[in-house]
Amino acid sequence: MADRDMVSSDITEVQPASGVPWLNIKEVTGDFVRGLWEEIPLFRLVLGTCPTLAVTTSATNGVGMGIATTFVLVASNIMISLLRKIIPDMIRIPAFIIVIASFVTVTDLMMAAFTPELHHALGIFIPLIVVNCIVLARAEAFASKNNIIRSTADGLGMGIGFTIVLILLGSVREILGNGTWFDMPALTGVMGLFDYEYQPMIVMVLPPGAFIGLGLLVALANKIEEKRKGKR
Amino acid sequence: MWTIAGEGIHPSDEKGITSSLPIEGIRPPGKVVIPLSQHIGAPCEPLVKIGDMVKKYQKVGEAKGFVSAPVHSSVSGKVIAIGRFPHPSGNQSNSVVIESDGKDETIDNIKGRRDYLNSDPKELKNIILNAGIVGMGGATFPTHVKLSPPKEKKIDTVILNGAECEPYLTADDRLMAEMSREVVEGMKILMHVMGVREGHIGIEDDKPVATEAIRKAASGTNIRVVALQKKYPQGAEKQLIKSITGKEVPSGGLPMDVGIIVQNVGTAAAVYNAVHNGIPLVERIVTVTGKGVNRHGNFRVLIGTLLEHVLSECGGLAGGAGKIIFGGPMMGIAQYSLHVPVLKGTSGILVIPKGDVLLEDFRACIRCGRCVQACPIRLLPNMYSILAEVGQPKEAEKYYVLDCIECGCCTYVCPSRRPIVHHIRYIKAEMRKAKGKVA
Amino acid sequence: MLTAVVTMGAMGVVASFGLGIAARKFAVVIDPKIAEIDSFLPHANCGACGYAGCMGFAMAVAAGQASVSGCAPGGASAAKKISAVMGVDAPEMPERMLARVYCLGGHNEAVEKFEYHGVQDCNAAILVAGGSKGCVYGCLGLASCVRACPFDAMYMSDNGLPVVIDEKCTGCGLCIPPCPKNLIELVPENKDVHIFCRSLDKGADTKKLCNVGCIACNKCDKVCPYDAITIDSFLARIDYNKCTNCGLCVPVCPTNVISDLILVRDVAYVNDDCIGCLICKKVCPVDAISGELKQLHVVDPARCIGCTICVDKCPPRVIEMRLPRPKYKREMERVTRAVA
Amino acid sequence: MDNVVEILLILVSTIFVTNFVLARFLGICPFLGVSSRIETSIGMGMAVVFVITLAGLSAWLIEKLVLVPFDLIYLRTIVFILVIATLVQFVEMVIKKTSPALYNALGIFLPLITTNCAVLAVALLVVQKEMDFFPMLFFSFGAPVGFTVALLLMAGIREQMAYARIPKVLQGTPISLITAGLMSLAFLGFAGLVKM
Amino acid sequence: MAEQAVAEKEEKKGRLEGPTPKLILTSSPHQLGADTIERIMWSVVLSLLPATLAGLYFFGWGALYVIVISVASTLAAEALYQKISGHGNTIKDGSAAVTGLLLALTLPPGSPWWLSVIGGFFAIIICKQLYGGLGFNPFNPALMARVFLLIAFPLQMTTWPAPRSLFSGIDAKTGATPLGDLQVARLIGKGIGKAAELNLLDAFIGNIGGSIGEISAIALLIGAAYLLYKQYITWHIPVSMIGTVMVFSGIFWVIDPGKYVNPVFHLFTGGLIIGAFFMATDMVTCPVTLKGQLLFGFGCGLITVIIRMWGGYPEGVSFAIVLMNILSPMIDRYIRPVRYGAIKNQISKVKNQNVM
Amino acid sequence: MVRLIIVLTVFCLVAAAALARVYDITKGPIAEQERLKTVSALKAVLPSFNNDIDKDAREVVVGHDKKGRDIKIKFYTGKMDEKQVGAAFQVKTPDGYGGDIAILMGVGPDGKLSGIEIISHKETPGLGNRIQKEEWRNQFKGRSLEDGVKFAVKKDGGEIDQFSGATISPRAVVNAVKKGLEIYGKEFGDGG
Ligand SMILES: Cc1cc2nc3c(=O)[nH]c(=O)nc-3n(C[C@H](O)[C@H](O)[C@H](O)COP(=O)(O)O)c2cc1C
Ligand SMILES: Cc1cc2nc3c(=O)[nH]c(=O)nc-3n(C[C@H](O)[C@H](O)[C@H](O)COP(=O)(O)O)c2cc1C
Ligand SMILES: Cc1cc2nc3c(=O)[nH]c(=O)nc-3n(C[C@H](O)[C@H](O)[C@H](O)COP(=O)(O)O)c2cc1C
Ligand SMILES: Cc1cc2nc3c(=O)[nH]c(=O)nc-3n(C[C@H](O)[C@H](O)[C@H](O)CO)c2cc1C
Ligand code: SF4
Ligand code: SF4
Ligand code: SF4
Ligand code: SF4
Ligand code: FES
Repeated sequence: MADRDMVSSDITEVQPASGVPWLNIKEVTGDFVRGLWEEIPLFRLVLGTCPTLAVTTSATNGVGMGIATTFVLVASNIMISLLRKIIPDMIRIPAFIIVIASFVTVTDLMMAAFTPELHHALGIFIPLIVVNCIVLARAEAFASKNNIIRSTADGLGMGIGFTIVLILLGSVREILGNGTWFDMPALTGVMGLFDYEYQPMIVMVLPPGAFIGLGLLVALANKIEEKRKGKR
Repeated sequence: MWTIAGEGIHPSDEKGITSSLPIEGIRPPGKVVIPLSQHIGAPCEPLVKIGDMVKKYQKVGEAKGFVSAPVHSSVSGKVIAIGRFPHPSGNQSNSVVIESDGKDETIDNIKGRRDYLNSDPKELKNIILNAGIVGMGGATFPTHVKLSPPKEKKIDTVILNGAECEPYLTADDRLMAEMSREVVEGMKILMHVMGVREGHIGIEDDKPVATEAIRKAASGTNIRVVALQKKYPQGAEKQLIKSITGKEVPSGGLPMDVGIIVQNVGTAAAVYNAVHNGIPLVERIVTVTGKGVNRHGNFRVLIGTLLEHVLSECGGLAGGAGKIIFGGPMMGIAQYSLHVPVLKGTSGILVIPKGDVLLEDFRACIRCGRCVQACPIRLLPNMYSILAEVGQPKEAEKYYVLDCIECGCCTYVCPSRRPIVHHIRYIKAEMRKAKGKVA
Repeated sequence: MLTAVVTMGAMGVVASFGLGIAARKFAVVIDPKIAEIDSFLPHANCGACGYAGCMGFAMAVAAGQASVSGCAPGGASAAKKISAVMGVDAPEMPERMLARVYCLGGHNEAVEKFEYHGVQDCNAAILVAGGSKGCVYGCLGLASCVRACPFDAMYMSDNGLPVVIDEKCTGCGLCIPPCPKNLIELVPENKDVHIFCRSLDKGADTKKLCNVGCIACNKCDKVCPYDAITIDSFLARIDYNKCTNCGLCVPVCPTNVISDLILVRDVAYVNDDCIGCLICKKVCPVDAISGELKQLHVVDPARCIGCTICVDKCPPRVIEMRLPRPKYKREMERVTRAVA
Repeated sequence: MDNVVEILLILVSTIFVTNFVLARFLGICPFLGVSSRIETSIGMGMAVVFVITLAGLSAWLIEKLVLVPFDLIYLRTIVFILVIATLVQFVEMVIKKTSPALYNALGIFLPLITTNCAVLAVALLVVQKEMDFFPMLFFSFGAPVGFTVALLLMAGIREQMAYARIPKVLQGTPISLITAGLMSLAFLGFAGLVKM
Repeated sequence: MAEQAVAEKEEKKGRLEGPTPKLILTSSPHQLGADTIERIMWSVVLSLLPATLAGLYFFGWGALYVIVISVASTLAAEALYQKISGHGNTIKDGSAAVTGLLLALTLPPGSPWWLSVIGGFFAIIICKQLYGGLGFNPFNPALMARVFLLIAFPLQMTTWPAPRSLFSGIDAKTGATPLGDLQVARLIGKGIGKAAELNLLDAFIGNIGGSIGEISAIALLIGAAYLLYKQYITWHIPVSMIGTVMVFSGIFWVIDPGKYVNPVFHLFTGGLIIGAFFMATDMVTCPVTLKGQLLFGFGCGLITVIIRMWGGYPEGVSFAIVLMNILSPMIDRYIRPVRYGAIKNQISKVKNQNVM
Repeated sequence: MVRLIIVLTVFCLVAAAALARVYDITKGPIAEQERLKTVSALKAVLPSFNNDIDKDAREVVVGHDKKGRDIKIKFYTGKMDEKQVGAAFQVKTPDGYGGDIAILMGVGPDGKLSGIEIISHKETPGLGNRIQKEEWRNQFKGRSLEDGVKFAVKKDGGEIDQFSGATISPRAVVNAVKKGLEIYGKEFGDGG
């Protein structure tokens, strides 16, 4: 619960708009980079867990979901940043949701039309991007308070950060659970060299593997962060 | 067999060392240190000054307040110091130091009372008060206070506690075996004072001699002797009541809430001595035992005798003293100094040589539940221990930590060697602190 | 297309109507000040302010219930920022306070009266015969205070005494209540001379139990030019309101219990404007100044103890402190360690 | 009788076999966020059951009455999410008016539910799977009950874990995820109980 | 004045001249029981010896190397983790050895070496050490590892070599476990099929297919009797668990013996005995109160029967126990002993006092 | 309040319009994708054909379920130059290890199987899911009901391989396919 309460206040320190030049390269870079480690979704902010766990049975799926989410994030960030002055505060959330849902539907239809395999693999989790907490959280905490360029950078950063984790988790699960990586024989290949048949660990592509895999990845990220902080 | 159901433990009791050794005297000490606080409740006010000459049985400290009991000199001689001296509780306490002149002159006006069963209970209570009698079973609660319950609490039963469930101790056993008449007469006085007809004396079944003696002495009275199953802590007041009457003292309540008063057998004997012979409480029987001391036995020791003296009378320490405990191994208090005096509540002195002291580091609770099953109050000791360890003592109140009687069963059985009782005492101390702050 | 637009339009109307009502009825007005105040706070959630966490404090301040300077860890800078938000004048901040532990009797100095085994916590240890320290007033060394510090500003030295890291201590005072011996106090940070002992035992007793205890010998009391030291119940105490850190009492203490936290003191230097009035020479407690009337006076740096008495007394104010040099060999662990 | 069995099977299936959290990965954020104490979990669970059952029902009705007749199936996502958001607000309003006690118990959880993906998922699933009315109803009820069961069990474990010496880097989310993983491993034992 | 001086001298003597040997002080009690973690754990190892020997007898080398590798890898995992994390050394306490041995006893004989290694590391690292080590793990490590392996490597985990036959001398050919046969029969709609032919004496002695340690009821019961005698386990969990299985399976058997097997079949097959006596009783993961343990056992039994009769897996004991592990904290929270003196009105009074 | 309604409504309207537009654009490709998917599956189980196969499909009621609803099967007929080369249809069996297995099977005019494809299943990865493997499925080519007992898994005395430790899934597939052949025979008579 507390996690959710923090969404609006803790995620980003909001710079007051006044006096800030409209385009400030350093600032924009900062917005972009922030999503890649400092506030990388899933590691720092545990949001959007469901699609992460559900679709990462393979690295490819991870990429697909990541791109779809990034697209929605960037597009809705842009749109909301554009419209932020028009939207009355009271219906802020429903308005955001409509914007987001529209982009999600667009993504959904587009994927069905042009990448049917991926669409099938990701299944119900495409429409569920609407409720992926990251998207709404960025809209609420960032896009509704910042200009288009910064919002774009932020959306892109967060989206890529999200995608990175998806790919990581997808890779771990696919390699261990199936012996392949992006559908190429990875472990099966390596073990094959030693004339040894790799036994895929099927749990890794099942729910338990997802939970445990993500848990260990987050712990690893914490460890790295701890080391990094320690050095400083 | 009368017993507490399910809970409790069976530690190896080592009573054989002293159980057949008759009560002996020891040479009187050259000096006694008489703490003004030997009981639960307010400390006494000294009645003497440095340099005063005092006689045996002379009151040297007057009770102050309702819950309090006077103290008397156990020797005749000169008051050579009044000040803070080490006390077996571990702290320092105001004490009167008397150098014995070796004459043992007693005060003159010793008046016994032969017709006590026809006396006015109020008067008897007064005698008990003035004789400085406190519970000798360990808690040293002033006996006259226990005998004066508020009017709305109707007392219908007196129980004498002869369980002596603590390992090693045999003082009560010997007392009952050798002084059964005093015990039973004391019981009669207590029953008379309280005006009750029902009386029980509970004795653990590992004391056949004592049971027989008491049974004989009590034959023809309406006092029933109850054999209890040997089990620790059979002798704890609440367990005793449950075993004998089947009643449970309500949580947070006192025995009088179920119409019962419990007294130790030694207390009964002391009451008899005070009423019948007019002699105040200045000596008691102490079991000296354990591998760390050369001579074992049950000794009649003057109150105020220093540990040092008792030990030298017992041939000194053997094998390098590790731990010296006042009381039994389960509830007794370890001493750091040989200069602490024997008190009214000191039932035993247990010396454990250095090599036998178990000092293992404790480990995480493995949730084995042994402590839960051993707890005679049916609490959750594991939770106390964990909460103390993680620094949340306040949480323990939800688990009724205040009901714990600190019997030590939980710690005894814990395979992780967790100091559960110590944790509990820490929790209780923190709670007292918090309460103090609020008030 | 048309059906889509119409349907969605209808839904929009219904939804916005519903939400409008809902939003109006249940709008929770959150004071924007709260977030702003909150952003200035250290977020240690230590609770020293008396509120439930930093957010609680921020809300209380915004509601006017708590003082803008109520956050000790935030210190003056937070108070200034908060008062700006609240539109009040920045308050006079009290001096920065630091925790000081009043016992120097560690393993090496103090006698243990028995071997303690059991729960490693001061408040648990004190239940066993009052703790194993021979001196009943001494530190038990089991780190209850250290564990209570939310800022990691304390650690236990190898000698078994808690050490405050001055740089980290925020003066929140949360280490004080856990100490069963009441050994910790908050003291203004600019106070550098302390008598780190709380023993009320008679001098002779103290001496037997601890070789750095105050034995109430009165020497410091006598030497203090500002009358800042009083001795009561066999214990010398410094009145920090009077103490000027002159350090005169430090060397006279036979048990070295008076500690000078200034490791390296400046020495006095009389510059060329000296009028030779002899006053400094007179006031110098260690006779470190020499000079004749109307002649330039000279300070012997080997003797000067850096007490600065002469500086204040010099009528033309020509004495300055400079040329640091190492002093008192008994190094205080605290500073060296704190830097590490 | 058959109907009763079918409904029972739906409940067993949604609660144990295809538990929303542990087997389907829906509602993980609140599962991780609200499971640190049993009391809060109970409140959250009740709120979720209430809202999701209603959401499933409304989605099903809208699908049958509006989207299908007007051939607007592609608007599902946006319509459903709008309905859910409104519904949650509306429910909050009604409860507040009618039962302050219930409001106090559930109030703080309601806003959290809008962005709980389990709600939208139930709405989408009941229409995607073309369920009949009663199966739909019990699916919409069983799914959040499954969520609540997982939440409560997790809360029980986490309350106990609060005293454990968990390595620092694992505290909080990581160990919760691993625990969820082990729970879901155990829940696989129910696999095959109901073949759906 | 002279008196004053004497008084002070006395005081000093009393207060300051401590006894020369420094005494040791602790809080009471000063006497402790003999049982320690080490003693309990190694006793469990000892009590598993008969079952281990039975496994070795019936399966030979195939059992031996699974046991050796399994125990070695749990010990190695424990040592490795503690080396890396730098905390403590608990190899000696025997808990890792118990985990390793129990894991081995629940694996198919002759299963590949890497199965034991993965299982051992999963049990110790993921299920135990990440939670802080002995005492903090919410799930039974050995069983969790078994479940993990079953799901990760179903093929290897369901390949059963036949035991060496005790009386006939001929190698029995069938490689399946009785419960496996039962499930196949059920799935293809043939009632109880071959399972009906199970010779109960064989099952009692251990002459059936199955995991290394689960097959010989008699060997397991000897070990269990020892643990019960030493009071390292209490009867509550085994009795309520086995009782529940017997009662429920009995009810269905009475209703339709053609479709359901008899309770004795359930008793001797599929690791019910090893589960009930050695794994459900793992103190770390079962409730602490006896009442709670009865409930826990009941739950284990019930889930076992449900999974065996209708579930997707042929045997349900492992799952039942780990599922009940999940419920353990809840049981501990809500099932508490009624403390001494908590008379009814008293309880309500006290409850009102500390609202939780 | 009014502004509120207007803004939200306008949002809805715009969103609806935009989505309708996108839908129009993607409608065609999506339908085409669906069709391609079906066709490619059909291609896998039938000999090569060149008719517009999804147009030449017909639905047949082959029975009723417990509740009395019709069970329909859609038969696709493949033709090469107007000459029928086979029919394909989907059968479903509940007897799999993990649940339903859906199989698309192609039957030649001679009543012999031209191929099968597993459309969906819930078998255990690593065990039962090997029914998806092409080598295994290929064993079905050319088989017909006339094969009698040989058309069964080896454990049941037939010729079809099973996998060690997993007989149930292959057996379920075999049985379902046989059932399908029966239905086919009933519907189409001899080569119908
Ligand atoms: C603070 C306090 C008050 C007590 N008040 C009474 C009392 O009023 N009447 C009474 O009969 N006993 C009273 N007792 C004595 C108890 O009943 C009990 O005998 C005593 O605590 C010793 O029991 P124990 O040795 O089992 O701890 C009191 C004890 C304490 C500690
Ligand atoms: C764990 C425990 C064990 C006790 N064992 C005995 C015992 O064996 N004999 C005894 O007389 N009192 C024992 N007591 C003290 C009794 O509870 C009770 O205080 C005493 O019998 C009251 O009598 P008194 O006031 O005359 O001492 C024990 C108390 C506790 C808490
Ligand atoms: C976890 C697990 C998963 C299984 N999955 C399948 C499966 O998907 N398909 C299958 O036919 N058998 C599966 N089985 C095996 C069946 O229980 C049964 O033992 C097997 O089908 C009998 O085959 P056999 O006669 O070749 O031994 C599985 C067993 C287990 C324990
Ligand atoms: C009676 C008893 C049963 C045990 N059962 C198991 C078990 O089933 N699995 C296991 O990993 N450890 C078992 N242990 C060992 C130990 O409790 C286990 O390693 C801890 O769960 C690890 O924290 C058992 C220990 C005892 C005393
Ligand atoms: S010391 Fe307290 S908690 Fe422990 S067994 Fe005795 S009564 Fe129970
Ligand atoms: S006896 Fe010790 S290890 Fe067992 S539950 Fe109690 S505290 Fe924990
Ligand atoms: S040392 Fe004491 S006063 Fe300083 S920060 Fe720590 S707890 Fe606060
Ligand atoms: S709490 Fe007090 S006694 Fe304990 S270490 Fe700190 S200063 Fe010393
Ligand atoms: S609840 Fe599912 S993504 Fe957050």
